[in-house]
Amino acid sequence: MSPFLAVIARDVRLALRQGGGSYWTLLFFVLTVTLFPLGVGPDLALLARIGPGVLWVVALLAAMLSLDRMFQADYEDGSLELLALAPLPLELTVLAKAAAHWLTTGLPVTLLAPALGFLLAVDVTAYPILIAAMLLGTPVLSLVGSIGAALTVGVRRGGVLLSLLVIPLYVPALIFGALAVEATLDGLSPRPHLLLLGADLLVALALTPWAAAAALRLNLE
Amino acid sequence: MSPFLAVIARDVRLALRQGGGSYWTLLFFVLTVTLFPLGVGPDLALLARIGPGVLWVVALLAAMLSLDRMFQADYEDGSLELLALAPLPLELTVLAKAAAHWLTTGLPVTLLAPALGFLLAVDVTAYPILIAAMLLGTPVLSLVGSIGAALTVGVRRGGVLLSLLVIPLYVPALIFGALAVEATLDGLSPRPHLLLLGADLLVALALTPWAAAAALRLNLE
Amino acid sequence: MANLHWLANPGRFLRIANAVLPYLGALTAALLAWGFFAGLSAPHDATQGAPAKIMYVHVPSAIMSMAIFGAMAVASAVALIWKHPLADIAAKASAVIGAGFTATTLLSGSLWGRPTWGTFWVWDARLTSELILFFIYLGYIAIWQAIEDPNRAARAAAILCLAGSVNLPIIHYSVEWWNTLHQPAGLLQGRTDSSMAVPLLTLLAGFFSFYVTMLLWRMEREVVGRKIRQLRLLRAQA
Amino acid sequence: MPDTFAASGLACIRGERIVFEDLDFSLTSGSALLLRGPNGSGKSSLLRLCAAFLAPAAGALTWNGTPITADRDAHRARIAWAGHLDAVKPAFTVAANLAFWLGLAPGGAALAVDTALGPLGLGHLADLPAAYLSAGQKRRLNLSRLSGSRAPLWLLDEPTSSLDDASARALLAVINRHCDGGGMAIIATHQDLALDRVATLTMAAP
Amino acid sequence: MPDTFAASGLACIRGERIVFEDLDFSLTSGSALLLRGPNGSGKSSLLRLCAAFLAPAAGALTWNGTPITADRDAHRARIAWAGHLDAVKPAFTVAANLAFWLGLAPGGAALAVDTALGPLGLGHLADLPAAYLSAGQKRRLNLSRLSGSRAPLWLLDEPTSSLDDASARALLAVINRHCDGGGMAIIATHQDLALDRVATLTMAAP
Ligand code: HEM
Ligand SMILES: Nc1ncnc2c1ncn2[C@@H]1O[C@H](COP(=O)(O)OP(=O)(O)OP(=O)(O)O)[C@@H](O)[C@H]1O
Ligand SMILES: Nc1ncnc2c1ncn2[C@@H]1O[C@H](COP(=O)(O)OP(=O)(O)OP(=O)(O)O)[C@@H](O)[C@H]1O
Ligand SMILES: [Mg+2]
Ligand SMILES: [Mg+2]
Repeated sequence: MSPFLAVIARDVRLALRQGGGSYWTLLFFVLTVTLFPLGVGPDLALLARIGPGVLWVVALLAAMLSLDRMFQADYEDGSLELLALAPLPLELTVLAKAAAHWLTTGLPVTLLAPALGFLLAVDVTAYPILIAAMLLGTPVLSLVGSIGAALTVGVRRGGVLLSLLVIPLYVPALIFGALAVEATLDGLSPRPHLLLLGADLLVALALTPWAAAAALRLNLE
Repeated sequence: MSPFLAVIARDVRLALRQGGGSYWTLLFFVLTVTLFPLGVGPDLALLARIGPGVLWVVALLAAMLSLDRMFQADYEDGSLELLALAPLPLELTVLAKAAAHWLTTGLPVTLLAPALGFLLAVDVTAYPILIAAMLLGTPVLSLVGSIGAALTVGVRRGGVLLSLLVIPLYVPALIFGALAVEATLDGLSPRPHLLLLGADLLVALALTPWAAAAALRLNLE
Repeated sequence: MANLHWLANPGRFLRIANAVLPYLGALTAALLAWGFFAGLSAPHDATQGAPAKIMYVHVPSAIMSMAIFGAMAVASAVALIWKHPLADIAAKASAVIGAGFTATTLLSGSLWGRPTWGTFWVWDARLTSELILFFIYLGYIAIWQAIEDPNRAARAAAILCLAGSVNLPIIHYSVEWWNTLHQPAGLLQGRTDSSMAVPLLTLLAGFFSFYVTMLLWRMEREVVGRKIRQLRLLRAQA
Repeated sequence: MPDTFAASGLACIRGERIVFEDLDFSLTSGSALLLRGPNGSGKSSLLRLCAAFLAPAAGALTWNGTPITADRDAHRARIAWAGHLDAVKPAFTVAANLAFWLGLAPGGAALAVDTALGPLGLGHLADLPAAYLSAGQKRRLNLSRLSGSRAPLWLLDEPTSSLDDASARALLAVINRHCDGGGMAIIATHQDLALDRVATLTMAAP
Repeated sequence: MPDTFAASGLACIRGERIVFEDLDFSLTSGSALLLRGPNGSGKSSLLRLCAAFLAPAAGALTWNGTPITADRDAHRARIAWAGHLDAVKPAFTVAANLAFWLGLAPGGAALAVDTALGPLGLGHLADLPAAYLSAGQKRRLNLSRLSGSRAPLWLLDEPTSSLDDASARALLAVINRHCDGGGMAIIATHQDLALDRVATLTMAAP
């Protein structure tokens, strides 16, 4: 197995084994979404209107909740030093870890989105675009989040700081993602929003590994 | 200073220093609330209707995001062993730590709730009940959360089952809390919901320290 | 030993800053005084009346709030690439000032919004993006506080600043994708009457000069503060 | 009257495997017990049994003849613990770290923070953030708690690891003083510790 | 032709304080360098400099005369690192832990997992979850990576801490074998390590 794949496989296996890390995320996603009918009341028209937005916000929060898993444990047990010395460039290691994070949060959340959209009475016609938007947007959450996770890796339990750093960087993905679904529901074309999401993803892919690797290096001093 | 207060003071100071002063916690609430208009769209009438539900979700999040701070760091650096051997009974230590957790999450979100309600255009008449419900409900989140935090400290085996145990315990507080505010907005009496919240808090106060302390002892073996 | 001491260069900076600061302060005061006087004594806007005077605070501070972040991004890049010790001090010292201007923009805009739009706050693209800018400033300030060692904090903050600056144009141009209540840009395209434009531009210069004054003053304090800190640490070690 | 801490027929199971069986020892006030043996022979596990973190699979630990499980609160008050981990919060200064633990100590601290930092030579680091400490300095900070402790039974897990020679000697002096004052200590170690009154228990690999 | 790893005029600043200045050493293939000195004298910091985690405040480290910063990738490939922390994931088995690191090793692993577990006597624990390991066993698991490494420069921080005598001897044998094969090692330690060809660098307290 190539080192890149080995890192992905290791992180995915760790997420699945340790205290059900990724199940927490999914449970959180389901719970928070189902909370809205309880908190907002059973008005289906209302739920349908807020549905796409709620799904996006909760997906974002779910990704953020699990971000500190990305580097913190490796930092604290000394694995990060070894990863930084491994022949695999640290930028690729970051990419592999972001991929593992996405596989255990963004992907399951995307797959679950239609089911939860159903609970929120979101119109079925919007599902293909919802899934497409999430497939483009959730990797951005993992990639951009890797910068925040890397910056706060030396700060023990920097959860609040991490979210403070990351939320502003998440805003474009959130806006375009939600707008794509809304446009579809309003009978407009979601294309421009999806293209912008795609551009966001490309920028994130190109830049975040460098930024996160630089942040990790400075925390290894 | 009594040992009980000393533990509270230490945990509060740690929360304030490590990865976030208290004002960062406040910022986190504002940021998270901001996400909802971004996702759902700028319609104020719509926001006003989902406002109370959103505020409760944020309170839950604040509690969940910082739960692992309660015991995990102390477990990993060996402090938990010393706390377990200290003359203060472990049940009281748990209570002190839950109190510190509430002081740094539940209390600030409660105090900020009116300001956040303002951003979401929630009707001003609901604020007193919103605050009352949050003062009753957020301690439950910290107390019940302490069981989850204690059970998952260092345990890699049954994480899924354990979180499944805790989440249903959260739901009553969230439902009654949101219903109390909704009732007020609909011109009904919030009293039954507040009473139920109070009962929930009493039960949590009476039971959770024992459960969490037992769970911690199990993890010190 | 001499080249070990990174304060060697900042020492020269201290001398220069000390010499320049009084003049800058005077310039700032003059520009602001004249600008506000001219702005307030100009005739009221025909449609908006007296509240439109808020413009003289709102518009320059809005422009400064964005310009300062741009300056911080440049300083961060310089600090990362050329490791110039003053660059990260400049970025750090700018952040609080920029956050102040952003807060001023938000507040003055809210006050202005009440008479014109009938509400203090709407989730409009321009307003929201300014709010996000405020959050980015706060995150930047927060990371400086979270990391104890100033050399590491500087680099972490610089990375964050550059990442945040990629985000800024996206937020800013979202005005075009999201419907907005807010005024479109017009000031700098010469569509504004000169009775308003002249005081506005003067105030903009005044705000800018205020920024430079505050920046130098804060940088001075930072340099001195670091020196004291270092001496204290040296004593702790001895 | 001297106290006695004793084990009889002790057995320990960890991770479903028997670590040791039929272990006996007896320790009286004023002396120390060194636990020696290869890695995995159960030294740390025995210390955890002594602190009642773990329950024995068979046998019992007694204090003056009474099983320690009879009065857990009393037993807890007897113990000063220094494990593998240093219980140091990087965000606090050296002095603040120590002050918290001394403030929690059974029956109040025997020493002020400044005095407690002295024996292991940390006085000059008092105001430094603990994040700046080297491995050995961190360990010394953890061990400094001991000189401020009134607890009669000290349980130490490889206390000299990461310590330089001078600090290791200082630690031995602290332990000797504790034993001279009628205390006892159980110390897991891989090094030869030259203590005044000491017995050695060598554990076999499982 | 033997390689040379050397430092000249090295200075290190950490937490805004000078840890050491004007440090020189030179190491050639086939020999080891022991770093000795009191706690806080900068042994671990020097190792971090050698691994290029830290940048020197002055001076330079060179490999055959070329500064190590000239080609960071090449330098990374030269290093095998074993720090204070064991880089062991409790959720994985002993074998799985080792397999991951060997799989990442520069130029592929020199040894299979089973073979690499041998020298430090962990073979019989291969299928145990690492959560069950004792302190010394964890450390041995981390050190087992070394016998499977082709890297010429080993950087070890207190490798014998928590090791029992037999394991410490086994580790010394592994290091000697590495040096015999033309490798070099820099080892921070507080103990006397009886290696075959060794120089000692004693660092002063700052
Ligand atoms: C909280 C509310 C507000 C915020 C956050 C805000 C924010 C901003 C920002 C960021 C700019 C700079 C735009 C740029 O240069 O690209 C700006 C400019 C401006 N704002 Fe506001 N604004 C608010 C409310 C208002 C209101 C209520 C009015 C008047 C009805 C107003 C009128 C203007 C004008 C005239 C400009 C100058 C546009 C130009 O010519 O460049 N703003 N505002
Ligand atoms: N992360 C850090 N940040 C700031 N200062 C540090 C850091 N780590 C160590 N120091 C300081 O650098 C100096 C040298 O520390 P170092 O860890 O290199 O010592 P050492 O020789 O390895 O000591 P030990 O024998 O205790 O392991 C110490 O004074 C320490 O306070
Ligand atoms: N948390 C645990 N869960 C299950 N088994 C454990 C645990 N900790 C240790 N063990 C097992 O118990 C046995 C004894 O471990 P212990 O830590 O007591 O050894 P030790 O004598 O302290 O060794 P060392 O010298 O390496 O510190 C070992 O075989 C180990 O695998
Ligand atoms: Mg042990
Ligand atoms: Mg060291």
